[in-house]
Amino acid sequence: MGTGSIIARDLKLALRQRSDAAMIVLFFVLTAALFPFGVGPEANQLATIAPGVIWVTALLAVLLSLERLFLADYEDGSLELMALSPVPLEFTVLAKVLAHWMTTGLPLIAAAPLIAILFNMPVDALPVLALAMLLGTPTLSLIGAIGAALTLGARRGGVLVPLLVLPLYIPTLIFGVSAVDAALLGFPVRPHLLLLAGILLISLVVSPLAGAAALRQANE
Amino acid sequence: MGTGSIIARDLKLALRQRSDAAMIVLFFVLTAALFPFGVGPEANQLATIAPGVIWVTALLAVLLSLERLFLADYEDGSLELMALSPVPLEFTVLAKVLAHWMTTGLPLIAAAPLIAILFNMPVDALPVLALAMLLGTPTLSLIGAIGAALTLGARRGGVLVPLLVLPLYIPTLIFGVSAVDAALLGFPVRPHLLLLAGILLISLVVSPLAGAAALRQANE
Amino acid sequence: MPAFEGQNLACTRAGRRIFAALEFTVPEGGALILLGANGSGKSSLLRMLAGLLAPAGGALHWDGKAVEDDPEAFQDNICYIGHGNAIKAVLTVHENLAFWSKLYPPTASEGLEELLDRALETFSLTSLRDVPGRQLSSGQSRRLALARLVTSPARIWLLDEPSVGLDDVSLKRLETAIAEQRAEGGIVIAATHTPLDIPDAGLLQLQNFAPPAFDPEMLENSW
Amino acid sequence: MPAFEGQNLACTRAGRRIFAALEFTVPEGGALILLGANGSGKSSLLRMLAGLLAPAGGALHWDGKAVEDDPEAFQDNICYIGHGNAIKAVLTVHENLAFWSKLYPPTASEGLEELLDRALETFSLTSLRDVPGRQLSSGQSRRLALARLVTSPARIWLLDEPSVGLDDVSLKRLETAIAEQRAEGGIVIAATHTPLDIPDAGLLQLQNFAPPAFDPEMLENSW
Amino acid sequence: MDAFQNFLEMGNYGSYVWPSYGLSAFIMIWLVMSTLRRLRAREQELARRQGEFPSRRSSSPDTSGDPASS
Amino acid sequence: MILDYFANPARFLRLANAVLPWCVSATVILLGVGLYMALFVAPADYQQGESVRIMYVHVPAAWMAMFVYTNIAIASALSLIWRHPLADLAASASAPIGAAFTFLALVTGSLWGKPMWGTWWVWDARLTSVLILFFLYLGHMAITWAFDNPARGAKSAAVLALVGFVNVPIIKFSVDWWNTLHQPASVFRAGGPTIHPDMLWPLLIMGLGYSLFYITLLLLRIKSELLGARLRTLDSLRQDAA
Ligand code: HEM
Ligand SMILES: Nc1ncnc2c1ncn2[C@@H]1O[C@H](COP(=O)(O)OP(=O)(O)OP(=O)(O)O)[C@@H](O)[C@H]1O
Ligand SMILES: Nc1ncnc2c1ncn2[C@@H]1O[C@H](COP(=O)(O)OP(=O)(O)OP(=O)(O)O)[C@@H](O)[C@H]1O
Ligand SMILES: [Mg+2]
Ligand SMILES: [Mg+2]
Repeated sequence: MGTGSIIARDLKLALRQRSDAAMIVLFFVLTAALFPFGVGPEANQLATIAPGVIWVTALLAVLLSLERLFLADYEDGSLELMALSPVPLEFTVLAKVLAHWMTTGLPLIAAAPLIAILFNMPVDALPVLALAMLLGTPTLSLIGAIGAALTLGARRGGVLVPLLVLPLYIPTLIFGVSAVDAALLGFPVRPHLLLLAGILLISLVVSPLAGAAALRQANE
Repeated sequence: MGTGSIIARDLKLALRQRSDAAMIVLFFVLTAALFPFGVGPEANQLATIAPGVIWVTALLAVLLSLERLFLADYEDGSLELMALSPVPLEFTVLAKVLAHWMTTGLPLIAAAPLIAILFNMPVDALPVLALAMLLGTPTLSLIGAIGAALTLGARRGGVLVPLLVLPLYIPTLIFGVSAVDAALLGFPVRPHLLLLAGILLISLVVSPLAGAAALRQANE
Repeated sequence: MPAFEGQNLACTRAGRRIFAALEFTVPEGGALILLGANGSGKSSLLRMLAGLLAPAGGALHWDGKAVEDDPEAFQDNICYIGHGNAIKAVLTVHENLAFWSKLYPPTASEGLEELLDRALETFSLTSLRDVPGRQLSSGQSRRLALARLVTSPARIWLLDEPSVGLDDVSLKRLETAIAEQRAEGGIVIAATHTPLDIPDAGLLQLQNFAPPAFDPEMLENSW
Repeated sequence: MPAFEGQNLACTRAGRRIFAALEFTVPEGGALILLGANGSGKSSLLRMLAGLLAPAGGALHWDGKAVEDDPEAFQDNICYIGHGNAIKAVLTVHENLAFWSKLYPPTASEGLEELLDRALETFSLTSLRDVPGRQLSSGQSRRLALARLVTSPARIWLLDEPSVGLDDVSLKRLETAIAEQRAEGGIVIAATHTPLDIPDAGLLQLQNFAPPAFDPEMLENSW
Repeated sequence: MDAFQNFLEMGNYGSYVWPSYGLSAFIMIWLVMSTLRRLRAREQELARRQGEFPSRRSSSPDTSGDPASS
Repeated sequence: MILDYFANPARFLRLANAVLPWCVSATVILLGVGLYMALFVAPADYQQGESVRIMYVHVPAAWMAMFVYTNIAIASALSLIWRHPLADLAASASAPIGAAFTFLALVTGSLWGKPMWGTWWVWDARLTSVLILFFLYLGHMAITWAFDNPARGAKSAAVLALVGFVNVPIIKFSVDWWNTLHQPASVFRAGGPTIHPDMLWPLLIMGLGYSLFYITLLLLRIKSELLGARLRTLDSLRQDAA
């Protein structure tokens, strides 16, 4: 019940404050619409960069919102109360990540096909894109949560934190993009998706543990 | 003296919290580095999309950092005191924008040639790229400040900023890219750079006025 | 000659009327204490006096001149201490204070550094001079915010619950600072829930100015 | 039988020793008031008791058992009200309170909704039920934080300057709530600078436990 | 009949012309309808809550001064 | 000062109620006549054939997109300078109408572009700047309703509207300043219209009809907002009573 109510609260907060899903989609479309200005409007070229654009934008949306994942709770004293509550802090982290993913990851996945079509991506690659994002975006939220938690307490950590966290994103991005590329070129996509799933499983274990430890430090 | 001390303080704050600035640059490099995966590593294709990728990612990186521009000062009461101080609020906005640019725009300009080389961009285009960014990134900070100020205290601040700011970024993006493209193709770059300078001048006037008006609203 | 007065002031927040027909006068060297239950509008009134919140009606006068004629000139006379302490976690005590006193240039009868030292001394912060803001206890933070009073050249002090979190010694020092300010002809307006020893201060009960229950014109005049 | 005690507690923050050799005992139904100048370590002690801050030395006992043996079980007995009010600006008063009482499941002798209503009523927040957090005045926010006390099943209350910003009526209500908690055998430990009417409360002067000026072993023992 | 057919075909541009007109009509009508719906709803709610406040008319002297009116 | 005349909303409401019937009938007549002329009277173009009939819905919508935004900007300036609530209401009531017209200009333009240019969309200056205009409208609407205090939302939106106004001249002159696929102005241009009168008249009548449609809708929406304000007052009174 406790974990559930954290998810419920964070969803409510997200809906009230951050964005309706519609807003995220709007943001996604707006950002993606920038690329034709930059890269030039030729259809072929747009199609080739589409997987990259979609993944970069997803990463951006996650980063943009993760920063405040714990910060507000930290500053107003909520985090202390969560640490003291009977719900284990690991579950709290998981709950907050889940709520975060439902308000950013899910809308991103829903909007991705739209962008893909705007960028002239072949329709047969869309299922793979969606599947890859379904496996990849939770990882982004999970890993990001560690970074967000570390930045709260890490006065000493300083520059180290992003240095540690951002490289952890790279595998997800690489396999996410290459899964879609494989689909576009007709190569097998299974290995890429399996790797994405593997990364997800690992972060599902590591992130709550590391995140909770970092939060305990921050509460000092 | 007052304006100078705002700049000095914001720079000092940024230096003490180096991780933020580092995060921005890392984000810039990382997302740009991602495109070879998306587009495939053929040198020619990379070179053609390089200006676009650099500009779009720079723009997104600035966007990423905007949220913090006034928020902390708003929440801890500093903004009220700045509004009440003898330093006109317009100057305060300019000072904070300048500090923001020095901690995001400048590092981005410094990092851009690196990415350009990664993307096989011919070396002769680098000065134009740097010059275009020198003229363009301050505009990004200036326009972004308006958005950041307008959304203080809004029910859904986070996603409002991109919605308000991205449309206004598009001209800078277009001319920034076309300047570099012109340099690559051997066309004259002056007109593009002049346009960038023109936009900069306009925003140099508009942004402090609009930003100050928005901040006064926020303080009520 | 009355120095600072408000006439027929009204306040509306998020569409709710907070107070109306509020009047006050503070003479030179005078003090006014704002009293009233939570939510009666003390902080709102102070923000209005500082010029942060536009009045829904009424007018302010300073030295006989309407404030709205030149709000910026008026604001030079003001030092406002709100609920927020405006302390940056990564700057030291000294850096925090120095920043604000550079932004509100003091009348330079003494050098800036001496002034800062005197301000820190006044609220016994000297030993914390190089401690970063994030390591301050709640009362220490409040004292740092109050130290701005000493560096400010303003003639009107607007204090929102200044004594929150202060220990007895610091409270005494605050009261002394207020007395000195008044002795020099300054004006002090403070909201408080706990006793604050300000001799001959006027009392303003915010609850006396609760808006009238219903006025038929209100509905017609709502935009 | 003494219910909650601390032995030889020591506290270090950012390398500075705050207090040492601190001892206290609070029996069932007892109360302890923490006194001391700003920075003497009242908040630090409370955070230590809550388990947020690891003691630099000493031990805590609850019901005769050492707390560190099972810190998580001990934390179920605690309701901590710190300086922060933990109020979300976009949630209404009711939603804010409901969230916390779901996270700290109350002993369900009455339904959750009734409990929430009673808690809001206790601190006269009923009329503010649907007001979003950002519209609360400072005292109203504090009252909302205190309302958690009513919904919590905890037996030990740790209150850090609970009366900050409260008007007289609310202060009375807080004192009543404390008295009721103690009548049911609960324990209340509160830090305060202003008078708080808690009959027969023990007093703990933090300044009495300032660490010794210099201890030759300190240098040798510093890691 | 043929003329009508021709008209609909719009010289083979029918599939572009008619959606343009159709969408324009749809959006403009939708704007009007939603505006009117909101207006009606508010008028009704105001009327419904008439009793919540003393209406000016009932307290004005010309009606209250006339004993015959009640 | 025209705004002083509207010292209270009641006077505005009286005026609006008096004007509205005239506006409605004028709108209906003009749009009816315009539609008839556009579909039956106006000739087909010798190059574009019958597809030119899209012009009679596309061009007025595009004009309105810019016209409404200009109105919002003027109202915003008035609101920031004289702080009259009516200006705020005019701006916030206009924004959704303008957004709808912009959307129509974009979609009908695309529908025209497919047969004429062979593509639904090109990233040229005219089209892009209209798209930006659409996003500006969305931003305006979003920020208007993003605050507890309606006045705060209105003022913030006013700042945004003034900043975004630079886009309007860009839309208007983009065809002259840059090489675009889109054709340059042929009606509102220095030196008078170059378009054939048989096409000009239906276009002008449709344009006038769209304008009156906007005015009618604007009056209705302001009226509706005023009633909304009364309801909010009632709500706050109810809260006071509690
Ligand atoms: C999405 C695509 C389009 C957009 C956003 C767009 C936008 C606009 C705008 C803003 C105007 C008003 C210009 C002014 O008053 O100066 C306009 C006028 C006009 N447009 Fe388009 N347009 C689009 C596509 C097209 C296409 C495909 C055609 C025809 C091939 C077209 C033909 C015209 C004509 C003839 C005018 C009237 C110009 C004049 O007489 O002043 N447009 N359009
Ligand atoms: N987060 C922190 N990191 C390092 N040192 C801290 C931190 N918070 C407080 N201190 C220091 O620890 C000491 C005790 O602080 P504490 O907050 O416990 O004092 P307090 O008795 O609650 O004072 P007050 O009456 O002002 O609330 C102070 O000297 C303070 O500077
Ligand atoms: N930002 C805000 N937006 C809307 N309403 C507000 C805002 N801040 C306060 N209010 C409301 O205005 C009223 C007056 O608030 P104010 O903060 O002035 O009270 P106060 O007298 O200072 O109370 P306290 O003693 O609790 O500090 C309260 O009812 C409060 O709910
Ligand atoms: Mg207050
Ligand atoms: Mg304390």
